[in-house]
Amino acid sequence: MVDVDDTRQDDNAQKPISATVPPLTDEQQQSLENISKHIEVLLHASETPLTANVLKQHLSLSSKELNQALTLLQARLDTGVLSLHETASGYRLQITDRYSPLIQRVFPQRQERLSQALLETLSVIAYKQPVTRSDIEQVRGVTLSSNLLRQLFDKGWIVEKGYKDTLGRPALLHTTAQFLDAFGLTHLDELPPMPDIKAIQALS
Amino acid sequence: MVDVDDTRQDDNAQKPISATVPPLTDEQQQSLENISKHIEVLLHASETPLTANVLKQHLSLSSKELNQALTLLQARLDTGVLSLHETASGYRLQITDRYSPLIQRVFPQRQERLSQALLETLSVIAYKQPVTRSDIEQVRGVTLSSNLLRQLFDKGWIVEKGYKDTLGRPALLHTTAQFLDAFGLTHLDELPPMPDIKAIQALS
Amino acid sequence: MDIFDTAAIRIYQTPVQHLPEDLYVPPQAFAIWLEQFAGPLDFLLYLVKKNNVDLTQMPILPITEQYLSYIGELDTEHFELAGDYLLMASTLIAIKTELLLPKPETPTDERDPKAELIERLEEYAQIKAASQRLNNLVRLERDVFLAMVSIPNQDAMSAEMPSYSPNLLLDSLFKMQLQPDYQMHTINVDAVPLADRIASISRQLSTAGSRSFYQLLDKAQGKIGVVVSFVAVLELMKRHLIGVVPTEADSSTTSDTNGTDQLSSNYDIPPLTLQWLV
Repeated sequence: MVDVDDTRQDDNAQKPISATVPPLTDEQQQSLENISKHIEVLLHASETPLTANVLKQHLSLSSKELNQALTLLQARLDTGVLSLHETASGYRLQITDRYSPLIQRVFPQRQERLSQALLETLSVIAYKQPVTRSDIEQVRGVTLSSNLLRQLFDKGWIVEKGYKDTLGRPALLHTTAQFLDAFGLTHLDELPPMPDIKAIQALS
Repeated sequence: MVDVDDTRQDDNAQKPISATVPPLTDEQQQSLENISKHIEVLLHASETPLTANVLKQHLSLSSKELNQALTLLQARLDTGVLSLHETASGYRLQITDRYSPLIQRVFPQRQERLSQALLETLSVIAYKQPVTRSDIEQVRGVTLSSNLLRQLFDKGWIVEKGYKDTLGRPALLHTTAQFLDAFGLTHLDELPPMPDIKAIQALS
Repeated sequence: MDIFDTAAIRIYQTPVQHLPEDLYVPPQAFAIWLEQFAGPLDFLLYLVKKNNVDLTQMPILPITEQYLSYIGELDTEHFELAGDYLLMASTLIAIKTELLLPKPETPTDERDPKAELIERLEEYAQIKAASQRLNNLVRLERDVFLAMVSIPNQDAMSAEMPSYSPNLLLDSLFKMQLQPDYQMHTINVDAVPLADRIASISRQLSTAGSRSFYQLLDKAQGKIGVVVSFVAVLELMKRHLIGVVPTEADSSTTSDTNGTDQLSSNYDIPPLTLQWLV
């Protein structure tokens, strides 16, 4: 039943981080602890990976504070099942790879089945890119769930690039090369021609 | 939203084990620790809450083992920013309430607002179920837009189940466990009581 | 005693003869203002509250007049908003008419329309209050938030990448536009979902132009697939998205069934082709 190797070092938060760093006072340690928790919250709540700059900006941190807090966060996470993952588009929290057999066994469907809501959202992005979140909501007529966008980001099928020059400067969404791969396309031109949605809409 | 019962014995790894529970061997403790991690992984990987039965089945656990592992999981989560909640359709992980203001500030788009029309429609279904479409129209005095119903279906808050034995055999609408989950209820009995008709009459 | 007299409107216990001036809303702002209400019952409730009267003692005549004078402002531009309000207006007028007529000597079984309206208003007011209580509950994704994490890397999860057909995307768009109305009956265990068939047939016809019914079938779906496809075709025809045209090519088969063998020609239905009309 227990098929996962759990014999890892427990880098507990209470331990000094490393000998090379000058020791912190209790107060500094406490403040760093709080910052690391705030980062953890934001990573859990964000639809997209968060860059160092975004984290620094939202939590008003210096680069040094951010790095220290991230180290602390990673140490705290090591006792659990998540890891801090840095990708080209920023940091995200991810279930540690060694648990993938467990996930595969319990949720075999997880990989293959795409929900209609996810496909619709992806189609709107693919055919109408670049689009904002509210463009998608407009076309689909329903509010977009964070979890759904997060799934598309996780699959690496969409990215945020640039901003629309309107109120609030919403981020623009595009599909990626991985999206083309997954659908067996080499170029966006190869997408099947779009149906005349307007005409269908007018009729039905 | 019922927190996992924390008045149970906290079989924390670090703490000495209380006298009422027979002490666990190191090996048992380690195995429990692993089970609690597996539960954490499954809760993170699942798109829906998981019931005690599903967890027991997938991880081959006895009820006692499950409860001990859940207690251990809650204790481990307490050092971070997540908490374990038991809802109508099972256990789920959510970000601890005290961080809600931070999330609302940084990701205002995650805050879902529901229109009055949607809330009223949902209330008619929740309090008077099973109801037909026209029952809702009768109570609200407004034609029901299909967009509004679609939103409720999309959120998984309502389902069609059965038909009313009248002309046209209209479908009957019910709320779902997901509806209860979203509003932090474990049972329909927990809906806020309908306001007293006497209080309503004396509007002025 | 006539409780329906205008004098029955009390504001802070003082009877008033005229409608409160502050109820005036400029016409251009009216539609926007009306959108603040969840419907005619909500609006009526507002008028009752504004007039500071007990719901059970609701004076129908003045309320009706106020209501009608507001609805009069609704111009043709906001017709879609007007429907429900006009229905309510006609109900109010019907009640008003009834009240003006002399009461019959013998009691009848008919329900008092005013009592009925008040009952509806009460029921609505109750639901409205309940919906506010519902809204005050701690709600997921407004007051508390689910924790989101990513699943392990693709390559760690599985060696072979699943590959999807681009038609999945297209079908999803058709489904989005053409999904059967929720009012329609749905088969509980549908091995072949109707929405999927509608989407697939629409995609095939919109790209190919026309096809025979047989060509549109997904042979893997068996008998139930044929039945669901047929329903899908009917649904699309109802929406004027597709039409039926006689097949041209095989005139040879129909030409030899002339006059002489009428009986057999009755059974010999020429094959039909389905065509995309958009």
